[in-house]
Amino acid sequence: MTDILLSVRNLRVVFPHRHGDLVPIDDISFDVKKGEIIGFVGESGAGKSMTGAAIMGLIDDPGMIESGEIWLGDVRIDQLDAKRLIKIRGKRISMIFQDPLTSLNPLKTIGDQLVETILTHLPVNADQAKRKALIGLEEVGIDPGRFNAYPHEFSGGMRQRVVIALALAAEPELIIADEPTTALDVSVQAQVLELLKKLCRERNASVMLITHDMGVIAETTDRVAVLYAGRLVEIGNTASLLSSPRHPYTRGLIASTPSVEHGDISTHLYQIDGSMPRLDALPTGCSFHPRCQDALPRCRLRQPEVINKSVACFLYE
Amino acid sequence: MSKDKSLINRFYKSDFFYDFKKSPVTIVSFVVVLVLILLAVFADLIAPTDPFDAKSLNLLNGFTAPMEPNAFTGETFTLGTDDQGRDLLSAIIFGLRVSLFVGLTAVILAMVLGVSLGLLAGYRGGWVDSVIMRAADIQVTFPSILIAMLIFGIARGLLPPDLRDELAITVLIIAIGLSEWVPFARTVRGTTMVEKEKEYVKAARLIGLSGRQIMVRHILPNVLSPVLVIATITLALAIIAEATLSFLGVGAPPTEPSLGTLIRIGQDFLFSGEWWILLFPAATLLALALSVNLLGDWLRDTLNPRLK
Amino acid sequence: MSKREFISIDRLSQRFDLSDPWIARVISRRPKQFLDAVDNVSFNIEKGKTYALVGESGSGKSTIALTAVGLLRPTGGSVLIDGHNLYDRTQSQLEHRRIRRRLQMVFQSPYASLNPRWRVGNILAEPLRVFSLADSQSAERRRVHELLEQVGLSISDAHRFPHEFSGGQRQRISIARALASRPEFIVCDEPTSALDVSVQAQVLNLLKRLQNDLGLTYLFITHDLAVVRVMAHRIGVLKSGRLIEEESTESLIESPQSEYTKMLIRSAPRIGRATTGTSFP
Amino acid sequence: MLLIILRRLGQSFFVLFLVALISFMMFRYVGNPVDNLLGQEATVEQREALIEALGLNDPLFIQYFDFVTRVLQFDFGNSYRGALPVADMILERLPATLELALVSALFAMFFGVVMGVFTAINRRGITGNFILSSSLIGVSLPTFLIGVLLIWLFSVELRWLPSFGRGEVVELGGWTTGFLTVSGLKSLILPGITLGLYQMTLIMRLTRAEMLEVLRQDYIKFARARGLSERAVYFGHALRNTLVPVITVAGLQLGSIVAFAIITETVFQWPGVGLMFINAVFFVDIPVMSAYLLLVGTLFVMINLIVDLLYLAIDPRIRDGQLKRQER
Repeated sequence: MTDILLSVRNLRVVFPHRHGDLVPIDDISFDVKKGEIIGFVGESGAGKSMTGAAIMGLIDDPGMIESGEIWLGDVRIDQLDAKRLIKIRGKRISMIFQDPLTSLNPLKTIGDQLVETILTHLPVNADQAKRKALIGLEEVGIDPGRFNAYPHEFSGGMRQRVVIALALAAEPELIIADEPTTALDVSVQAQVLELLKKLCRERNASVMLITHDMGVIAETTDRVAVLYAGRLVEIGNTASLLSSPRHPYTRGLIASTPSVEHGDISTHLYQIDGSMPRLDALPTGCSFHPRCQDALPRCRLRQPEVINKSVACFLYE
Repeated sequence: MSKDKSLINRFYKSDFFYDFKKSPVTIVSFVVVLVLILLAVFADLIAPTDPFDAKSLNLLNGFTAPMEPNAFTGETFTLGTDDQGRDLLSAIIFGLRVSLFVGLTAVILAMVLGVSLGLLAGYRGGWVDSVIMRAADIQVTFPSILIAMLIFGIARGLLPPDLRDELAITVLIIAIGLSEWVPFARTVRGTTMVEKEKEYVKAARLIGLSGRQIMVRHILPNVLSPVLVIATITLALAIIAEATLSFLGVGAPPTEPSLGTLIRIGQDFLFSGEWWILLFPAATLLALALSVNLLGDWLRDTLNPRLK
Repeated sequence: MSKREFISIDRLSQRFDLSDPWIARVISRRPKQFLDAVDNVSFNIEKGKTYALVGESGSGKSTIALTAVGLLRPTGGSVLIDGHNLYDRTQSQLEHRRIRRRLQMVFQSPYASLNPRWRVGNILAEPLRVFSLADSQSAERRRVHELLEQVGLSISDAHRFPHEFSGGQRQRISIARALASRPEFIVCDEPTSALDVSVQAQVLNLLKRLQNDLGLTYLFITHDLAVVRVMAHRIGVLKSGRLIEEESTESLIESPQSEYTKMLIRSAPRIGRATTGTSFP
Repeated sequence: MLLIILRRLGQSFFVLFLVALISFMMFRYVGNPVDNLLGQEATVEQREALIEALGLNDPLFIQYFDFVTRVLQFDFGNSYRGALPVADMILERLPATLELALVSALFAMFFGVVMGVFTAINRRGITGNFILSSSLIGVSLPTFLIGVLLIWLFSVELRWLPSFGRGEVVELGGWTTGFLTVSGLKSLILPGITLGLYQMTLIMRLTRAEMLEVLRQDYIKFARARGLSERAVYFGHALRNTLVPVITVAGLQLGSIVAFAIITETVFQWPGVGLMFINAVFFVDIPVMSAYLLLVGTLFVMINLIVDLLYLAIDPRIRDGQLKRQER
């Protein structure tokens, strides 16, 4: 299996807490293939951002990876020491955060931040780094003449382009984009996603796109993983998963998303009652069973496993 | 009442109490502060002698070392005596009372002033805000100890000499209180400006509540936790300021010696070998200030979980 | 104007003065600078209907929302509620109170819209007390319970604090508070944009049910055209403070006239467009 | 940019105007200048002559104007005690205070920032936590007590350093300095530490808090995610952003060192302006008090101005006047 870039096996992240441990990620496994765009969708608190942070080794204190393995190619990266982790971060895996306003150091010019990143990872001298930085800016559609501008001199969409240029500067193989367009207007969002997609396809880089928006998933990704309360509930090819979702949660999620294409004032939206449980009050068995219309008696007792690398639900056993 | 019970229950279950139990340093400092406050409140009952009663003083008892019988009278004093033969333990307990009383009242004064002005500045904005905050800006450029000294000096100039000693404590309280209102006002203003933009305040305006009602009923409860933290830290500052002023001779009068006054007296004897006259009051002052500071530090960390 | 026009926004303008202080202007020789957050906007809402204002950030939609409920005096134009001018300075205190009772608002953030130090029961009872709508403690309690049930919460929730609820539940409390004074007109300012999709549907359905049951009139502010499609009778598209297009929902979305509206509809992400599977083996 | 500087200058003048007003009010209304100058036994004629000479019958506005004019000519009147010109007293004592303040400020700034950064980076380390806990003792110990204890230890018990005074000083064109003699330098050590210790703990705690706050920001996370080394993250990104707020507060703290010197000067019998002031407060010597207030006020305003300009140099957002209205 040489076309697999990243492989996550039975990942479990734990935050020690006085009323017992909180488990924001529980037993998640998936692969990212070379060059694909894989989406991670779920509600806030489902564990999608935490998955990205775990891969980057950026989980906040006091959280930690309790068990599981993360492999990048043939390197296991979940247990690396700080020194070797730095060789991976930015060089082989890079990350884009939600808020372009706070992602950039306000006291340094965008040029400085780009050059600094390039010099850290690539064997080039300062001149070459600057030349590379200018090309990088041009690629994301920013006038290279603004090399010496500070972040606050850009609009939100432009700033996110700078962030993308920074993330791509060292030509990483995988980019984790955590809600990269949530803070932007719809029209800007479309452009930024298109840009990200184009640049990654050109470099044959893989993207993990973390979002809560099914529409963004549909328009951008090749495959999609659906998370619920820290568990992977369904994963598959985007087109087929969206057209024929299997897990009751995925079905509900898609059905309850209003569409600009149909419906009118008399439309009653499909709704999933209740809300996702908090991490300190997870139900027994399948976390979704209290909200599930098709729940079986055993759903309350046991956690369903992911079957055939596709869906975690007893209905499909 | 069931409501009271639930309040106590909520307290026991709260993170606040949990954090408290988990921090031995905090428990110790809390106990120290509590004991010192009790000593101060019940000074008349606890202190072995009345240090202000000139009749009970025996000059022969002067400079008695702690726990050693006096060479002339054979009396023993737990913490020794000063040059006047005054029992140091009693002097410390009564000094503690003066220090704590001045500190607490000064903080309350500063708090009432600062919170009201801060709320007003934050909620009203515009020129009200400008005037109050400029005044604060100007005042903080001058250290509070200097402000306190100036107020003290001015008050001495305005008061007739025979009233100076009598009103010294009041002047001290006002001087320290007026010099410490700025941190309260700044914090409350900042929080108020954040809170007033929140939608629950808009909802309150929507049903036509007046600015005063919104400030007192809606915003005030939400700014209290930072105020508590500042009050604690300011208490330590006020106690130290009082000691400093008294040490410099411009604070508590000799008739009502505070811990600072005692240290000033003891300073001269430290170098000649009578260490206890300085060290015991100093240790008490340090224990008090340190415990209050530790409590303040803990409070800040607990009420502001991001800093943990 | 026909009688059915319950809310009438007439040539509304909101101009903010962003100029530097005069001394700075003198030095830099710059004229005064103004921002026209809302520029000459007029529209009407029929009783019992929903009018949606759609726009991106900075379009002025939230400014109009605040103006429409009486929280922000406009610099030009008027807001008429059932024939009463909301910003008429000659009105008596009593008249003003009477109009206020009939307007309410549901806010965007489920976190900031409820006072964290107040119990839910008190939050819901406050409008009742201010407008003297309950003669006794027990009447007040009955009304609070009624409100909780109306939005799908339970009576025991009155004793709890906001932080004990999920985002969706909090938004229900916010709606219950808006209903407390029995208003006729409610401005909903992005009421679901901070919620997760599965909860958004619950809140939207609730708002629709309440409109049917109570005959409420809504001004619905949002950036999400998909939400508008199922919520609004009429839509106005705002851009930089101007109303650039206004139509009934269906005709606006199916056959938009302005380029801007077309662009907005085009860039709205949609699930049905999942075609990338073919481009990748 | 020019605008901001101008505005700051305007504010500074306003503050000075206010300080002068307070000084004037003190001068005019606290106590009775006539009584103070002549004593109780003066005749009515003498009193009236003095009132006329002092211009106390003029309108207040004129009096204030006269006051400011005199102050600008460095004329603060005569001390009530000793009847020396206040300006001379200040000039004679100012070098002592300024040298002491400079030494303490450098001490506080250097160790404060270094230890603050150290404790922020080694948040879980034992050394870091030890420094942090001891710093609380530093905040809880009143300055005068620190001084007394230092004297006891290093002067009385160990006899290493002098316990009072400036030691030998060298005169350099009207300025007396202790920097050029061994005994002068030795005399500076204890008072310098005493005065600087409290400021140092404050600066250290502030630096630590700001650094921790900065380390939580997204751009630090993003810098880490780009694989920058810890060194680059801490010193290339975090330190600079930490120093912006630290400089403001530390600057003001350092300004207050001059005023805090009152205490240290009392303990060490340091012949500076602070010692002069405390005596003035004690004897209600209003001209000295108001002159001191003006002096310290001017000093603070100047420090404030310098801090503001430094701020402008560091933060590009302020340079563009954009910090207030950030777009979202």
